[in-house]
Amino acid sequence: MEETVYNYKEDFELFDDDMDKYEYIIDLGKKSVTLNEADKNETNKIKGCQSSVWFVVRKVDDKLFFDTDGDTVIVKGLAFILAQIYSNHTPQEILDFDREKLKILNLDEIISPVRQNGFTSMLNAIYARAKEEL
Amino acid sequence: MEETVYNYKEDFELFDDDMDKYEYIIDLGKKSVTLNEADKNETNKIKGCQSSVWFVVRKVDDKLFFDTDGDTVIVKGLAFILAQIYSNHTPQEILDFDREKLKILNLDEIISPVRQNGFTSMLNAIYARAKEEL
Amino acid sequence: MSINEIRDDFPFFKDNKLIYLDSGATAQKPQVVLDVMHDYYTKYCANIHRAAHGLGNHATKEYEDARQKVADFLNAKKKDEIVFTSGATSSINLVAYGFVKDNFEHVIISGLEHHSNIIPWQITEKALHVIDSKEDLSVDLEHFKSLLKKYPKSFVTLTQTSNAFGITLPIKEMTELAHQYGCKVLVDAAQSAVHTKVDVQDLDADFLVISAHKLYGPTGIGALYIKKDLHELCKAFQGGGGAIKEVTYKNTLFMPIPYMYEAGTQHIAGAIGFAKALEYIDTIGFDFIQKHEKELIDYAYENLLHVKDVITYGDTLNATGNISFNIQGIHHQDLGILLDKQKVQVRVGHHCVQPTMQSLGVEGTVRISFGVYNTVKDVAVFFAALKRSIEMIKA
Amino acid sequence: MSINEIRDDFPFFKDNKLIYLDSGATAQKPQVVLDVMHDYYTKYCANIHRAAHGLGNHATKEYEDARQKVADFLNAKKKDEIVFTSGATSSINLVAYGFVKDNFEHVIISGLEHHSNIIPWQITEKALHVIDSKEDLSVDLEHFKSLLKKYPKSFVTLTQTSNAFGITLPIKEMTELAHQYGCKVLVDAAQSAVHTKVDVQDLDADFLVISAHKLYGPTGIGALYIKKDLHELCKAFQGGGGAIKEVTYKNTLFMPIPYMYEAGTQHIAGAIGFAKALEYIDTIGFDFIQKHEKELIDYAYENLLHVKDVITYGDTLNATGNISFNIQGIHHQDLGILLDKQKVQVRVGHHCVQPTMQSLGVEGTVRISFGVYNTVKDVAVFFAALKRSIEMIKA
Ligand SMILES: Cc1ncc(COP(=O)(O)O)c(C=O)c1O
Ligand SMILES: Cc1ncc(COP(=O)(O)O)c(C=O)c1O
Repeated sequence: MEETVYNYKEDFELFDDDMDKYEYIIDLGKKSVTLNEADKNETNKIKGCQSSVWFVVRKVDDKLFFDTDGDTVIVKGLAFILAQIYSNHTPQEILDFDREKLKILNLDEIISPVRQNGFTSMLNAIYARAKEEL
Repeated sequence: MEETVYNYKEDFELFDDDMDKYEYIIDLGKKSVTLNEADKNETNKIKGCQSSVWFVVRKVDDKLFFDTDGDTVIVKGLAFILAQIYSNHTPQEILDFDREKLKILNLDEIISPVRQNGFTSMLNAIYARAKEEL
Repeated sequence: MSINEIRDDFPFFKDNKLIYLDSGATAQKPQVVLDVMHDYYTKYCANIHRAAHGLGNHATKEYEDARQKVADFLNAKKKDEIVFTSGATSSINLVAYGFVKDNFEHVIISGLEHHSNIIPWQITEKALHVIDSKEDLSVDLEHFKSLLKKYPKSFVTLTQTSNAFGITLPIKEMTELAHQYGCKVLVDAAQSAVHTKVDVQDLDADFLVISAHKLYGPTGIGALYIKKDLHELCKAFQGGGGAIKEVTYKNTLFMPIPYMYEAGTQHIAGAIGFAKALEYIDTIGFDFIQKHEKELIDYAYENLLHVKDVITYGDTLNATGNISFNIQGIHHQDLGILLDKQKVQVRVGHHCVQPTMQSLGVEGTVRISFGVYNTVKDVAVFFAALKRSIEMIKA
Repeated sequence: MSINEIRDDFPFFKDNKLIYLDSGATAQKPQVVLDVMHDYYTKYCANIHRAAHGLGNHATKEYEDARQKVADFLNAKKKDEIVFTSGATSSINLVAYGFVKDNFEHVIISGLEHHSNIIPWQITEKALHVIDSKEDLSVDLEHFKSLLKKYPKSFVTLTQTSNAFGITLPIKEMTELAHQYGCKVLVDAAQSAVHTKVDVQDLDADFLVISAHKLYGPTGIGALYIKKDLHELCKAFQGGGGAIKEVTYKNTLFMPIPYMYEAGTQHIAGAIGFAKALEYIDTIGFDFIQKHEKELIDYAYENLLHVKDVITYGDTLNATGNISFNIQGIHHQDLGILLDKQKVQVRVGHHCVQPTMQSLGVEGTVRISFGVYNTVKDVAVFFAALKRSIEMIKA
């Protein structure tokens, strides 16, 4: 997971202009899978976000995979980044990974933090699901 | 009435120090008659003062005379001044006297004006009684 | 007077390079407002009404003069028709608890009300009746009449200008109608009073609410106008110091309105700043304000027409103070984020009118709202940034 | 740290030559408090919580940090136990309407309560039970116990320090007793929090209220602590924007506390200034404050003993923050006026505790109250002025 984080960090560092970073995230948002309507249900919805975001978890062998979708393309891009970081790992690996390590990406500043921090909600959801699947 | 006002104005002007003026008013308060308890009733009490003040009206021939009393000696002194100004006049004379003419004495600044202006209440009472007695 | 001169009155615009198009949420404050509050805090800071000392009298005088200023601004007959509150929301809640709760069963509102003019009626358990809006979001006056017929002697409460769509209701006409049916009327002028002259006598409002912070004034203070005739029918709401004539453990004798409704230490600095803000508006004058803001709206409207896939709501050309829109296929939150990154501050979301959004079938909109300090250039920068945002998302 | 250094922090003392002995009514404000409010108004003025733009986030962060600061100051476990209100009075009213109204029939208070802790219980029509005071004005704990026995599971609400007589109640002990009888306890720390460390966990208070303006902070803002366990039992009070998850015309889903109780635009500048005032107190520290204020009280007490015909109330020597007295045969209002003329600002009157005054058989008193900026010299000047006043009246 740490490697993926560092890869994103390198990607982000290429951008002189903040707007280019957003272009990149929007791009990721568009490229990422779109869930079918049935999966966009209350169970998969992340609570505490301003717009709607869904995380679907698949388990293949021992490993978890996250498919994400969202109403807004920027949040969707952000969700995609998280999915990339955390997918293809066992629940235990996920739980062992210190979320503080994400700080270097400053992802929480992408979607402006309002009262309920959408970014934290997504992260919480990932760790919660990993725990369930232990 | 105007003459009495001017006499007081002259008296006040003798004082260099504000405190001397208060000494004078306190003196008047002490010198002024003290009403008997029976007269200190709700009818004679002035509404809208922070402390208790009473005005008793006597009619002698055509003229009104005001006897005053109060809980606090400064207000009592102030009431006494008003009584001196307005006593010994017919109701019509009182009603004809423009209360604006008192302004030169700055009496309303003696007792600090709080929400309900005690000084105005006393004046209102005088004019109201004069009207009744017409 | 030029807009540049006006902008110079606002320190906010000296310190940063942001394009501020969110005055509908809260307006920036001119230096004079900050100065009078500073004066209170540094020169004659004291509690009011209760003190017998010079400082306290000075503060009391300024506070009561502020009340007079609000009365004059709204053309109230008497200053004791003005109660200071902590804002429009608390003004409406005061009316709900102090007047409507025990006197009415039915409350009639428009379809454009802010949450602050919906939830208090739910909390006090009134039957809520919503006037239909027409296609263009204007009120359906025929439906209003039918509600009045069905529920005469009810409480009618209406926003003068919609904070989300800039639509202005024909308040005077509606108040007259409501009175014909024995209703009492509250006017929510939180959004309108900064854009148009609000005259409580002309509107014949029974209650009217405003917030200082939307009127170039400080936070934490607002006012409630209560028509004198109704004072007798109003009951105590919050209890505390300063609001009373006499207290025993058995019983409390309240002061008359406004004091009955001003329990506890008031926002003295706020009242003083509020009055100064209203004076500031007076010196500019509504003629100037309306002419200038109309120019901004016209310019924005014209530009908006040329934005591809734009969706507007209601009669945008005649909007007061704010314009709301969406872009087909783009989430308003995405636009909000990208505009922010380009240093343009607008508001996106439901603007506290969720029921209206529901009836339009949307979750929210992008809203730009104006203060007198905004320039045509602000609007131009906004549209350039909007264009770039749309391109980024649609690319 | 010297008092002169502290005085220099307060612009009020630069601008005038008054002796201010009325901090119990409202305290003066240090420059740092005014500065942070000025910063908000000029650098990042925006509405909070609802905005998706940078300004709004900045304001929201400062506002929520202020909440954290209040929580730390009171040693609350969590910041969401702190609700911002417009002052101690509105905090108490909030508890009356949002918690006590539907859950209790009986309310027990001390004999020293401020009107703000009496009238809300009358308005919400609770049966009021008053704990006897002893000769020295301390609470009669035996009588308290008998009331608890008679009315278990009632609501107990107590001032920590009497604003009129400086008497401090054994809150911790009383709270423990009350809890044994299944009661919930509100502590009115409006007067105490500026003089002593208030720790909600140590006191085990269920609710606790404070006002910023008595804590060297701005007007129009206060806080209410609500113990987390009780959040579920609290009902919505005032409704409006910002307090909700979802609104339909049928129904409203509220946010959790504190947001449920912060409807409408909040006093953002006030919250920020409030937090700074608490920080200011922290930098001075309660050790220093208590030592210094004890010195003032001791000195005042000593002087008072030598005033002819003086009448004091309760244990003046151990008073907290304020001392009340009368002079036999002289009306307190006369003293207030004459002291004012000598540029000494004290408070005379009933101090919003009329029922207590009634039980003492007086109409009011002269009260001197202290802030950390007061000096022994202030007290000396006061006594000189008092002496002159008495002489003038008795002459
Ligand atoms: C003990 C006590 N409780 C409550 C209050 C009310 O505080 P506020 O006026 O700030 O609402 C005061 C202030 O006078 C007080 O001293
Ligand atoms: C139309 C309208 N009503 C009421 C309010 C509530 O005002 P405040 O938040 O100042 O209480 C607002 C502010 O958003 C508004 O725009």
